[in-house]
Amino acid sequence: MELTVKEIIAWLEISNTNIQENKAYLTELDQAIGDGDHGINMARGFQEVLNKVTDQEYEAISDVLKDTAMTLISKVGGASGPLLGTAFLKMSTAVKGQESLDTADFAAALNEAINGIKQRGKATEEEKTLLDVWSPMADYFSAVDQFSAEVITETAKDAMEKTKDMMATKGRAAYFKEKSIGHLDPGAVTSFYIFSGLAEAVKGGKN
Amino acid sequence: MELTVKEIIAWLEISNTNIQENKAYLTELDQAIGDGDHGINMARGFQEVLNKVTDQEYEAISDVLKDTAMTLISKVGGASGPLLGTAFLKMSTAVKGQESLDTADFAAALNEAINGIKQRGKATEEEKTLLDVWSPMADYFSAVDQFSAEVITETAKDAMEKTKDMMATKGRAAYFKEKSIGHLDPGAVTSFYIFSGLAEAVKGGKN
Amino acid sequence: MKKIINNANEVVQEMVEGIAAAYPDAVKQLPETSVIVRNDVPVKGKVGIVSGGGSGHEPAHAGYVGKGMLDAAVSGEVFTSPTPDQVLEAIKAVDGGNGVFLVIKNYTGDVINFEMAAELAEAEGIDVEQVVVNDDVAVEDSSFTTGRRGIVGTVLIHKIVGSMAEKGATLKEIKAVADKAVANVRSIGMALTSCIVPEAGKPSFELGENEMEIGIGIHGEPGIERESLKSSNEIAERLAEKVLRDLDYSGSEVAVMINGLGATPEMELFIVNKKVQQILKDKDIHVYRTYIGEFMTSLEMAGCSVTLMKLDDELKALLDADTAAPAFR
Amino acid sequence: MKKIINNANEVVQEMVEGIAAAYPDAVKQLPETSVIVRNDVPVKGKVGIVSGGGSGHEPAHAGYVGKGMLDAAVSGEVFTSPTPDQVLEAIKAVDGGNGVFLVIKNYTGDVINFEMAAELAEAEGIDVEQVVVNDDVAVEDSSFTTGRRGIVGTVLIHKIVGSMAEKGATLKEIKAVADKAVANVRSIGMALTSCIVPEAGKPSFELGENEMEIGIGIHGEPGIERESLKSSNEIAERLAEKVLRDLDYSGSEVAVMINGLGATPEMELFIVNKKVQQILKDKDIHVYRTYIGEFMTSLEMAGCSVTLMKLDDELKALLDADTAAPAFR
Ligand SMILES: Nc1ncnc2c1ncn2[C@@H]1O[C@H](COP(=O)(O)OP(=O)(O)O)[C@@H](O)[C@H]1O
Ligand SMILES: Nc1ncnc2c1ncn2[C@@H]1O[C@H](COP(=O)(O)OP(=O)(O)O)[C@@H](O)[C@H]1O
Ligand SMILES: [Mg+2]
Ligand SMILES: [Mg+2]
Ligand SMILES: [Mg+2]
Ligand SMILES: [Mg+2]
Repeated sequence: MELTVKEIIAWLEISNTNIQENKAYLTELDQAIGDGDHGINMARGFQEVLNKVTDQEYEAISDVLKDTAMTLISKVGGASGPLLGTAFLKMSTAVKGQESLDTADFAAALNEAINGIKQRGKATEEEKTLLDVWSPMADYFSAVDQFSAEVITETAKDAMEKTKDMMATKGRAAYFKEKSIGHLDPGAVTSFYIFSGLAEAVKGGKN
Repeated sequence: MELTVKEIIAWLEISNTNIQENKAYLTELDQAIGDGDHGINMARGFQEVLNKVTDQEYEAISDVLKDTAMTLISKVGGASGPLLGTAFLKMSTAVKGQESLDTADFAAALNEAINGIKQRGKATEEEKTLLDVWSPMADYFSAVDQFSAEVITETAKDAMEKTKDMMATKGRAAYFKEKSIGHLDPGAVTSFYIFSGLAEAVKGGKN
Repeated sequence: MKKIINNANEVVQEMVEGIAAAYPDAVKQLPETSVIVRNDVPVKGKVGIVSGGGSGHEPAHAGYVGKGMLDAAVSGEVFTSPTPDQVLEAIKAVDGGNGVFLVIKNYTGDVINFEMAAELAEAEGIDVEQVVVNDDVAVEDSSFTTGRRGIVGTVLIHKIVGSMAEKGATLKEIKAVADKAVANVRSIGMALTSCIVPEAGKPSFELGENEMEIGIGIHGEPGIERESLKSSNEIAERLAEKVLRDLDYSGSEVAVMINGLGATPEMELFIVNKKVQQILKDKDIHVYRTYIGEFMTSLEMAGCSVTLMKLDDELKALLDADTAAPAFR
Repeated sequence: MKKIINNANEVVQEMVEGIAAAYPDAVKQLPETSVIVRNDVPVKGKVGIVSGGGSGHEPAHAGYVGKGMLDAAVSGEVFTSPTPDQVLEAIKAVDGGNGVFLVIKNYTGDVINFEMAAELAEAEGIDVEQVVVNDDVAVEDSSFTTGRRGIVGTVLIHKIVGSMAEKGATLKEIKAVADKAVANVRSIGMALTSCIVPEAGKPSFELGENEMEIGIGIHGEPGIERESLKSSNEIAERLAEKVLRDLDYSGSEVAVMINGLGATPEMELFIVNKKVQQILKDKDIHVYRTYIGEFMTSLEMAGCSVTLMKLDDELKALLDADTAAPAFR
């Protein structure tokens, strides 16, 4: 299969559901090594994304991704809003003109997203941020030629869990220094919900 | 017996001991129907009185009472400081030139004290204030011709306890209106410690 | 009790020294007293303005010492009126030959101690006049009671009499404008939590996790009703209603003050303000000026108060006049 | 959670409306935004000054909007940087033709969102310059980390760049003075209790009844050490020492700011001040001016911070210049 507008919209819907369901959990994670607003931020942002993308018909994947990006950028704030927004914006540009995406297309888009995140956030891998989920996911999609729901979820989960043992050096968690070790990165957990949302969408879990 | 400088000083000493020992209790009483500073105020004031009157030799009762008054007026503040200070000041004036006091002399002095309190505080009896101990004590000393430690204590205690059922209409407790009923008046309790201190002094409890 | 203090029984003395150390160009401490005065007192020819009361209400009163406001503030122990000798020192220090005006909050202790000081000052040949502020509508006013309490509205009185004195008004003129201002100001407060008197070491009263108290005093004296916590809009309505019921403000211009009692974030004061302004608008009461912040606190109590003062042209001009008092804004 | 609010997720919007309603003669809200601007923006020819950040730090930042200080303040959600489109609206509203200067606190989110806004503004032909304030010495500064946080020292930067802009300085001149001021300001905070983000509904962290934390951030980010509660003098020493160790203040003139984080009574700030002034005196550091009060809070957190800024004649004059900003005193 390839990802079409339908799967992309389902992806966003399921991601939103995941995030709403885990809003309090995400906030708790951010209370431990941040300022306790991540769940609130993400729930607000993805709800707005959902309102936006389910409000109209889309022809192009790139348009869905662009609306997602602009909504995240203009409704969230904090570090995560503009960073995830930038990720979706870069993906939107990368897939311009494409009607469907295979794993290679998707990997290419993710790589653009990652570059965007790095440029904006001046972080790199292993700094205990959402990058530590996005980066392994890009690698994974580059290496496969099938969208496999189970492996996607597993890969994202592995990546998310690895953030637990990292020491944060970027973002608010960096102020916790050594004490950040032993806690999951909130943005990485959100990113896991996003990619496990993709896995569900690939299975046709929604629609 | 009659009260001489020796008994008056013992009176102040024992009153101070009583008040220091019950500082927290007096503050609690004032937390219930006031602003929670009465024990602190009285402990500060009587400690200063003690420092003052044990620091020197006195010839005249009136001088001891005057120093007590001036110390209470200048070290306490609040409502109780100037009112008790005024009481001692009026007593000082009333006993000027006297080397010893019998019950009638003491009653006369107390009556002056009460007038002073009433004038300053614009309160009268039955308004749930320290007056409701001072007034019955004046009546009592007018009616007897002996200083009897037990009856003094008993009379003061009775008077103090009667304030429990009164409704406050003056002082900070007045803001509690009906809710002030059922609580002892802090200033009345302090006054009880003062008169029970007198009883001890009469017994020769100190010195 | 969690407080940033050294000794519970030295907080006032240390605070007064800390105030003097903060604003050496504007104020000074009278040696061996708890009195903060303007650096340039006595100001020759100007009526001196003295206020004060128990501590724990900062920035009241010492924060309002400065050109255009108070000449002296006398700090008593926490929640305890200052003693007459301290007030007398303040009066003597600020008398520039034309007398001294006292602004007193209506509490038995404050009234007694200030009046004793006034008598002593008069005995020394200083003319003294006074006003007793009683803006708290939570308390019934009757001749059998001690009457309404003086709370945060007092700060507006400080401003008004301070401006008036700065303009060179006489004691009598100041007394007249003070009486008018006091007659036109009403306040009411509410609390979410108690405060802790440092020396007492524990909360003055208890409020349940879902309770609030309307009409609370600034020393933790009780309010009118203890009830379940309401929304900001409902609280604003309740407070405004009590104030508006006590004095006829219809058609008039007012100053509004939304005061934080200590621990309440300013954010919440602005949310209360939003509703209060709406209520006044609906009632055709024109807001001339709004003051928001902590003006008269009750240590770390969470809660707020709402004050309205009816204004005429004279009062407006006096409120607007410049002042150098560090805490007035 | 006890708060005087209506809906936890509408606090910022209601607060912004409440601010606009409080000071209609001085500021206004840009319609459909969380931006508070001076009433008279854009001021032709003057560089516009924009700051902002997450809400919950009131009176920062909207309280500093006024002649001589900020032209606009952008309020994000509680503790959440505002979005680029809101910042862009602010920039566009205040540009008087000579460009706009941004004062940003050093947090990833603030920097990213303000920079995105700056790019968008530049794309629309508006010159934008910025300074990133990083005064918090609790955080180590290294090229591998996000660097020191920006906290209450930011308010002094607002004052300085605001005065500079009011005098008619160019964007480049403002940038130069801002860089100098930021290089000369250091702060550190400490907390006794946590704050509660309204939407989270529970304390951001827990501190034991006998614990305090030195070096805490204004969003409850952790400090350097969590330890048993010390006396005010010891706390003042610790805070002053950390600041003094980070920059050589010896022989220089400084501005001192003792800032309350929300719930701490002003009384305690003055007690801290007493000791801080003594320490500076002992080290021959001359205090030019002292600011005491709540300048940048963390909702209802109990605690305080100490800030020192080294001054030269230019900075002194800029700090002293008049401002109409309602919260600066
Ligand atoms: N420089 C950065 N690069 C990439 N991701 C970052 C960076 N800084 C923070 N993040 C991510 O943002 C998350 C926090 O988001 P959020 O709590 O919404 O914003 P804020 O930190 O501003 O409160 C972190 O868990 C981390 O994954
Ligand atoms: N008008 C008054 N006349 C007589 N006694 C009064 C009056 N007002 C208050 N008191 C007494 O003062 C006591 C309170 O004293 P205290 O707590 O030290 O002062 P404050 O009320 O100023 O805090 C009351 O319990 C009462 O006995
Ligand atoms: Mg966060
Ligand atoms: Mg009391
Ligand atoms: Mg008292
Ligand atoms: Mg945040």
